[in-house]
Amino acid sequence: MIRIEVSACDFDIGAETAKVAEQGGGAIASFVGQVRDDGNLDTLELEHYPAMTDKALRAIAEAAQADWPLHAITIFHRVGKLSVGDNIVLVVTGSDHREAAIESCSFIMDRLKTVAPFWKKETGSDGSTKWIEERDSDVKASEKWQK
Amino acid sequence: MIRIEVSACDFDIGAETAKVAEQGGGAIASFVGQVRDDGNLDTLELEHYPAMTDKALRAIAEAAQADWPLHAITIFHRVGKLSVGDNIVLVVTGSDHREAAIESCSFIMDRLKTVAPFWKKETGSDGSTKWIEERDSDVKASEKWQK
Amino acid sequence: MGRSINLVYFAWVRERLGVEGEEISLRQGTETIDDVVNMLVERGGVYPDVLSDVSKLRFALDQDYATTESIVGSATELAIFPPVTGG
Amino acid sequence: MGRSINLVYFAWVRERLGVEGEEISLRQGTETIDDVVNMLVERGGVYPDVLSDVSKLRFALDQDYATTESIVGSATELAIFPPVTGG
Repeated sequence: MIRIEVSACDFDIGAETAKVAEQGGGAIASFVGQVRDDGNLDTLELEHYPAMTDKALRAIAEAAQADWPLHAITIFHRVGKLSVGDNIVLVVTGSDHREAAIESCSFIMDRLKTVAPFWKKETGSDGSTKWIEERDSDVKASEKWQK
Repeated sequence: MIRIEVSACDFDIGAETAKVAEQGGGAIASFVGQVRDDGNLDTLELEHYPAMTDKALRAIAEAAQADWPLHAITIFHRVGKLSVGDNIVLVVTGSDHREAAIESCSFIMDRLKTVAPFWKKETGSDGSTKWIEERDSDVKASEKWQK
Repeated sequence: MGRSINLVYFAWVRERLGVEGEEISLRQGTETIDDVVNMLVERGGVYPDVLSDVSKLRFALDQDYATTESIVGSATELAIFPPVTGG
Repeated sequence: MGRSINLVYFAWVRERLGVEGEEISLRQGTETIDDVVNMLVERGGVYPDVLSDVSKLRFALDQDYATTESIVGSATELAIFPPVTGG
């Protein structure tokens, strides 16, 4: 079962984890990404490409499902204006095996960072704005999964 | 911040994740292990060595803290009688970096499986009982972290 | 009959071009994304500034990633945006 | 004055020995965990059955893992149990 959600609203980690657990397996891995305080951040704005986002996230989930024995995958990504400490992204995977759950969760995050059509724009506490740039470490992390 | 809890009571994944997130970082990984239905299981009983358990879990958390830049670690392990679908174990790690959070969560689970003094006894639907045996795959998973 | 395509822009590409998207007629001989980008750059104005360095851009044809050499064919939407930074 | 040590048993070791633990006096010359196990095995009864194959057992001295060659020294608690299966 693949569940993809892109929303301006927050997610409930406990509820999302429970939904994945209901699909069986006994091994549930999750990752939550939040807006990190870099000391000078006021708000973070998440823009996306609505017509493509669901398709891109689903393709990542399907690739994970092809490579690991998973009962369920949830990818929840927020868009719009966020503040320090707000949730941005949640990935939950359920499997019979903890390695499969944890590895696929890591794979999904790495791929999401480099292929899902989201863009972050920071507004600093001084009012200045800046589009976040792609990081080499994210590109490398994503490439390591290529077969 | 290291939080270790061993309890007959259930844990709240959302609440535990939030506590780790409060310590900062923005990257929170978690793993939940539940009682898996093998088609013939009635109850699972978790025995432990109370005088040693906290010490052993704390040592695992401290080893993780030494190897990865972590803001917080929570390890929650249940004991006593459990049924299919019940939570057994929760590990949550918080870091600035998703790799550190996910890898350390995986490390803690692998080490926990082979060094934390817990023992599982299954009671089948026919009333027969059986102590679970150590699995080679768990031993190998734990050994791969040795430097 | 001339072919046309919907262009959609995101992030700083959108901000700097000052539009979210536009429909353009493709001139004869337009085959690749590169050809479309060259058409836009030749318009002058802000286009050369924003689109000349394609190494800083990513493309999607009908919501699938594509490269500058990809054939536009009968695609109806071409998205132009910077490398993604979600997650 | 004779030394003594608290033995604690877990899981099937506890079940098969029929006790959760016991305090025993160590005879002179007892140095390693192996020596303690041998003392217990020599008691007969269920002990040889449960404790003879030390490859199936794990040991902790004062709540730290130890091997059959570990020196008991002034430890006050020796735990004997099967490989752990938590998580």
